[in-house]
Amino acid sequence: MKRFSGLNLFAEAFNGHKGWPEHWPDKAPKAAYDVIIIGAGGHGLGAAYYLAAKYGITNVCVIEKGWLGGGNAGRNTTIIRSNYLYDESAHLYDHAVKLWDGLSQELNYNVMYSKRGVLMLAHNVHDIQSFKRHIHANRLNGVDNEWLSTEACKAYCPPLDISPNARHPVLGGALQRRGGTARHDSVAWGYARGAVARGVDIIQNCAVTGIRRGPDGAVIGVETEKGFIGAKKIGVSAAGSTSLVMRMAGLDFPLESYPLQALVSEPVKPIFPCVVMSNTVHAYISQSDKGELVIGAGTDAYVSYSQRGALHIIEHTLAAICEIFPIFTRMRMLRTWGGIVDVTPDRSPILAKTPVPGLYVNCGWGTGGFKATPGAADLLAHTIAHDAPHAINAPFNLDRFRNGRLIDEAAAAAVAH
Amino acid sequence: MSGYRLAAGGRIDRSRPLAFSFDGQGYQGFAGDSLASALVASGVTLFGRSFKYHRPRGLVGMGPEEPNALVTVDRGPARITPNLRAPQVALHDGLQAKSQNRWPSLKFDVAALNDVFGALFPAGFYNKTFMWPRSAWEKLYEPVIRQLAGLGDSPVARDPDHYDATYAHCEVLVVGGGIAGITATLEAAAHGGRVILIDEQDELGGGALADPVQWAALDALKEKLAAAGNVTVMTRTTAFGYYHQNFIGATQSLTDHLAPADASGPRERLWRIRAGEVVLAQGAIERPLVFNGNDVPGVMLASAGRMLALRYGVAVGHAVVVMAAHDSGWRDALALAGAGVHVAAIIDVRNVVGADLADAARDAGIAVHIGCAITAVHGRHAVTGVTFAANGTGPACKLACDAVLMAGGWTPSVHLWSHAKGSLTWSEAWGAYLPGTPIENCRAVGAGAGAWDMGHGVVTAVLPSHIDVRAQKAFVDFQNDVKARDIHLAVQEGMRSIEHIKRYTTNGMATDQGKTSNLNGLQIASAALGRPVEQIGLTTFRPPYTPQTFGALMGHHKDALFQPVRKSPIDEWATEHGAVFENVSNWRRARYFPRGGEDMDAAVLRECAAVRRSVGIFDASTLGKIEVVGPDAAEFLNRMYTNPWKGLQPGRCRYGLLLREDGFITDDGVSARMADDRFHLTTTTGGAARVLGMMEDYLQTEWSDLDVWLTSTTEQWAVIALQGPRARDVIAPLVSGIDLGAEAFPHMAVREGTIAGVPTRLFRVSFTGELGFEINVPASEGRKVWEEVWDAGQAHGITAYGTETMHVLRAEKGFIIVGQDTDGTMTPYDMGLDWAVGKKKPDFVGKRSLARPDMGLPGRKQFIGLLTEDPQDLLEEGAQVVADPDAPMPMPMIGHVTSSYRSAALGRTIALAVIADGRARIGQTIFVPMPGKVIRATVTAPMFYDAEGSRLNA
Amino acid sequence: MLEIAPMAVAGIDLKRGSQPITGAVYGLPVTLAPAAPLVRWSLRAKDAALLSVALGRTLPDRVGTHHDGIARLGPDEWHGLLPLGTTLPAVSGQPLGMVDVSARSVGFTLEGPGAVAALTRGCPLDVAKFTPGRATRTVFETVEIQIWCLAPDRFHVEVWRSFAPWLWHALAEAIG
Amino acid sequence: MILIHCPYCEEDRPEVEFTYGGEAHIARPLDPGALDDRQWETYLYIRRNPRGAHAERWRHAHGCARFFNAVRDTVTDRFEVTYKTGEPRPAGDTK
Repeated sequence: MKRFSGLNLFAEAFNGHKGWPEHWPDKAPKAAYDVIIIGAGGHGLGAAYYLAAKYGITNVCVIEKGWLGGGNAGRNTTIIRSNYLYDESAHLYDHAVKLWDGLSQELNYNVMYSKRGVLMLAHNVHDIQSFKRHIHANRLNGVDNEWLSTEACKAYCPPLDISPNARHPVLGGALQRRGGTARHDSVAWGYARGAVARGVDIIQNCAVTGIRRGPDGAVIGVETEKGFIGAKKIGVSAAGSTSLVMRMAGLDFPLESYPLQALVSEPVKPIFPCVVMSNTVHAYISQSDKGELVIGAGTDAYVSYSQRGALHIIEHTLAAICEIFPIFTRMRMLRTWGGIVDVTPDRSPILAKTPVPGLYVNCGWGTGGFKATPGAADLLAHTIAHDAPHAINAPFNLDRFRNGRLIDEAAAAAVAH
Repeated sequence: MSGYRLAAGGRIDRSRPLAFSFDGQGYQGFAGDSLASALVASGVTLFGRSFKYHRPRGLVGMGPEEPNALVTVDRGPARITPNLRAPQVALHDGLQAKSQNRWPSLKFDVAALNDVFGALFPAGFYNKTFMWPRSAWEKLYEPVIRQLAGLGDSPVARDPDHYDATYAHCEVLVVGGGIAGITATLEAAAHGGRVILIDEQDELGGGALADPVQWAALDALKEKLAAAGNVTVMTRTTAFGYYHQNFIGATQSLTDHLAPADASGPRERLWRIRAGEVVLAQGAIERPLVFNGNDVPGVMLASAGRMLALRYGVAVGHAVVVMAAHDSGWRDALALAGAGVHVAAIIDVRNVVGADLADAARDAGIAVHIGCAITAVHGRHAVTGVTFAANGTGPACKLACDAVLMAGGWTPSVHLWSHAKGSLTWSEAWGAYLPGTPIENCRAVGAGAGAWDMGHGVVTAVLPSHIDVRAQKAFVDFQNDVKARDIHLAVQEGMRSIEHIKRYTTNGMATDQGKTSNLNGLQIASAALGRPVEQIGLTTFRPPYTPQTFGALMGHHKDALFQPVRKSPIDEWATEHGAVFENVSNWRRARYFPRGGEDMDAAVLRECAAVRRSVGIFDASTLGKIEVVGPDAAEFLNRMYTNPWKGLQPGRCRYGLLLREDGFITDDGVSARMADDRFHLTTTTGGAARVLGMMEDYLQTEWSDLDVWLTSTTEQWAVIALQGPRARDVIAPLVSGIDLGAEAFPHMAVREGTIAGVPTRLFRVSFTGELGFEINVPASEGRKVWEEVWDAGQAHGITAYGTETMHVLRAEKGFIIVGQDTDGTMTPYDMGLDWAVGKKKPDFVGKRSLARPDMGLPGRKQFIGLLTEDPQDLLEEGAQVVADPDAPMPMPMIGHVTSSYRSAALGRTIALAVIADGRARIGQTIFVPMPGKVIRATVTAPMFYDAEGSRLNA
Repeated sequence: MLEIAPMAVAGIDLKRGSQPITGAVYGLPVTLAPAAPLVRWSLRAKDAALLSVALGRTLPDRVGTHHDGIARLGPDEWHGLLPLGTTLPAVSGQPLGMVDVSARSVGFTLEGPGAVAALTRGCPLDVAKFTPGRATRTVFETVEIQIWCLAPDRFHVEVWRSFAPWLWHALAEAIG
Repeated sequence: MILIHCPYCEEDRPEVEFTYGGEAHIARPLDPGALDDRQWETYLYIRRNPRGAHAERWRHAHGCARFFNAVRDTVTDRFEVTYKTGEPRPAGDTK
């Protein structure tokens, strides 16, 4: 792996940049691997990277039905935060945030993690009660999250409209300063390059068609478009397609896949310094380094794999954005796109062993998977390497849907009374 | 005016000169000009700076494909719009435009240093550097990169314009008003039914507008359109997205083409069109050629040169060179010559060109160089000449010129076709993808379908040259500064999917979304990978076709119309009496009624004391209400709620608790049995719609055998809560037909009669712990009855109170508020509501889930009361409770404060909380760690006032 | 107990209009006016005949139509819009659901050549095909409404009381 | 905005009049108390979530207010058929 640095960039400039090697050479799959990861998104590639870099398992293959980083890894709005309510969630997401710090240096690939702060707006008394509960719980968990007054919100995000006569007046907000954004493609590419450099094979454009199990029920490999590939262990990190992959192993899952749309505006000079989210008005927005306003929409109402969304969802999203940021009505929408998000009954992920020996799963991240990328990847790798979950992801098991010990962040936000 | 305006010709109105300015300098154009044509006519070649290298750039195209000539138009305060494409900005008198992405000026841009050191910034450079020192990315590199990036400036003030939206329905929708589109429209119109024709330009005609030969025919077609009674024609309207089942989104520009003084009404209108059939006649966009120096201002598409000359009467130069790989370039050259533009030469990369074209060119006095390619373009802010050579590698010839026209062939516009998931097929002849098989009821016609005679051509990834492609400044994506060599680098670095190449180089990701760059990028990648184009794939086309204004998509939903504010029949009375409001779900409710400068604490303490002392009046109208009617009404409620309902006698009320099927509390409310087959249910304010939907779900899909029906009566009834020891005295003189005596009308009973002459369902219920009534009257009579009760109450010192006082009073009694004291993870047992669960009932919604293994384990949070050791310490709602405040971080938390108030009745603060094994901790001390201090509190039962309930039974 | 910045008024203070407004959509004139007070019934039954007998009225049988002041909104649901003073017969013990909801909604009328275009601003139905005798529940943007076509170019619009100010202003903007 | 054919109104109506009701044909057990925890988990949470034909529930909430069932292709979002509550799922679409 040729090292990335300003110096090498300078040197290559005089060499027509002829010296840069392939990030991930095309490989033909070997007959068998110690571990196969299904799904070359940020989570799957990261898991392969940590297996090799941290847990000493290098005979690893990542299989992807399309092109790497082409799923939700390349379709999200790149928001990073960890100010979740329940201890389990806070620890899970904060594990990720700690890894985000320094990820560029670890991977020798600039993922452009930018701690510009994530501000969540409170619009009614119920929001305030809920945010304060988060803030106090976060404080005792060592997770930064602070309350801002209405005026402080305006100072932190000048485009914000704080008129008291707004339909949903801003009554304050919860700010996590360590929250922010990163460059989504770079995360997937950085992990891929790092994994390959440590001996991992990445097989793109190769759909998994089956999971083969031995007489004892344990996995022995996967059927693919390029033939059978043996594996001692299989990690599934297939986001919206997880239900389909798990069914290959005879498992029915508590998942549903919904379309999620996002959009960007034309690029403009810096105007929006942070990330702002409003659950009450249903909007979240940031500005990319390129200058585009990056805006997340809501999920469409129905299960779908079409990666298409409806126009009325975009209408509602932009109405919400313009309600909170009236200066943006003359801005123009440049591009919309859709992703497929896999949602669990309690809106918390599943990161666990499965009833099938040798089969591990990482799914159910819903709309929040990007922020967890390094953490989920590391914990999936740990769970595979040790055939046991790490203490952090132990609560995110499958049993909770049977015994009732749910981790219901959405319910904790509750409903206005 | 400089000499670029031709003496005659074009569709402009030379009798109507228009003054306008660009970067502060005044110019003049004519009615019918676009900003681009007027500037070219004035001799302007430099329009903007590129995104990355800040290279000087000029006009490339005359339509939506324009990547370079992006300007900011200033229509006065708060009406600033960035990133508009100059060729699509209609000229009006007084138009003020300025260039973008340059400092201090367009001609001298400091950031052009990026270009000098361009070799340092190849595709993906940012992944490779800016990593040390760690903190420098945010503090140093990123701010600089952000400042250099972006194009125009965002507006910074609230937009005074408003926007409109509408639906529309038609049997046939035709997108594109060129000859093909108009013809298709007339065909469709002949079959009857509603036909809509939309076109993005300010007049119909499309490509024919640059072909005077067709104008007569065009006018004839327009007359036929006007004559057809069933055709709606909309110009300045862009179909931007093609959604499921022939649902098309389009925006119509209504005022931007007018001088601000003449503009009135909405700025833009969103059209949401449902069509039986869609005909796409979007035409084709010409492709640039990729060669060294192809971005020098003055190098543009041949079609643009033709459009300027023949539609706008403007010469792109005094000596024009055409660089062609396609016959259409020759035709354009001949058309220009015919219009009086001096075409110095046609250089064609092909070795064979139709004799007819060659002869015609020579006859027109145009030098012809077959089998040659331009290898360099001279000039920085404007073209001064070109160097070309046979096959790009022969002896170099220099040629002086001030404009270069590129004819690289044509790319049919299949954007909308692809939005609708229609298949695409590769055409060697066009060197482009053409519409294949549609999924929707849709067809493509004209150039957009590849069904148009554009002549012949060859596809050349990069013009042949003796210069190594790495050393060439041969641009593919002009705006994003993607060079041919960047695509080679991407491939070299292992990017093999076109999606990777696109994302790595940002080719096709600029504001033109690749209209001129996608196909060239594909060709270059194909050559670099040594694989045919079809195997490289094509990046997905996504809405919108061109950038669309947020405001247009927002439509009606601005300011007052963003979302309805639901108000009760008493709302105006509350406003008149100085209420402070809060939003509760989509309602607004009076929170408290301050008197003479009171803050909320003072007002609420006063309101609480008044209710306990005499009587208070409260607007409970927003509570959800459902009328449950039918022989099986009791059976249905028995299955839905945790409580038993069959034994409830008519005229009596019961507190009902509703779980989700997962066993967690979702709603509650007091409900009354009005008759054997009729119940009056109440729900929480926020829960009304959810509860009705949930009940309908079970009723319709699980228990459809039951004869019972649900009707929302939330808005039928105004609800006036009258609470306090004097409540009975206040209404006694107003009520008739009801015996108000304590025995005749006990707590948790309901009666029907009249109050103030209005029929009422009078509930004797209490959410305060006091003697109380909830007066239900038809909403239309709500304010009248409220005022009569208010007047009758004056003698008793009646006090109006709001939601905050209601919260305090119920907290003193330990009554829960679902959504505040519960959070969707609490069971009836957690909340100490065992008494509300029918033990003998075999089933109710959620019962089975309560039996899941972990639902009964120790350690679950339980609802309790808290009294701080310092009676004046007010706990913060949401504050976390711990057993050991000295434990290291992360500190184990056992629960949190759900409600916390100053109690007038107790003269101290009280709080409610849910904490692990709370009931077993009653009497114990717990701790609430706050920043800077730890508050000690004692766990109590959640009941602070009149535990025996003597007051509410009074 | 949380002290928050007092909201003088949460949301901009729309009021339902009481006087007719005449305007035009695409040049087609249309008048928006409050409807006269009416009696409103929510009527439910699996057996239409039983309901018809109980009411002593004939009911429209096609879903989406109205007749003699009663619309069939669904297979087991009818909605009455009747003159003030009409009284709901007291019936009990039968498999019927009858509820007086006179105060729940208010009515507007849209009349004139521009009425269809005005409704189409926010109603996604093909209102032009909505001929006299048709009636249905639907939406105007995000707000649930009922539209009854009473005559060519004449519509009665029902909306729940608390949404009426928003709808009034949305329609007024459409025809303004 | 998709068009949905309401089997009760017997016409195509716009998506915004409807609410989605999740996977269809998951009948609530007549005697939940008789189910073991795994069976109850399956009823509550396990879903097919198929890529292709999906039998699902919709409610014409802002129309006739009735729940009904539909088979829709989750890849194209196209409805293959809609049918009344209580009617069996049309055969030949279980991918």
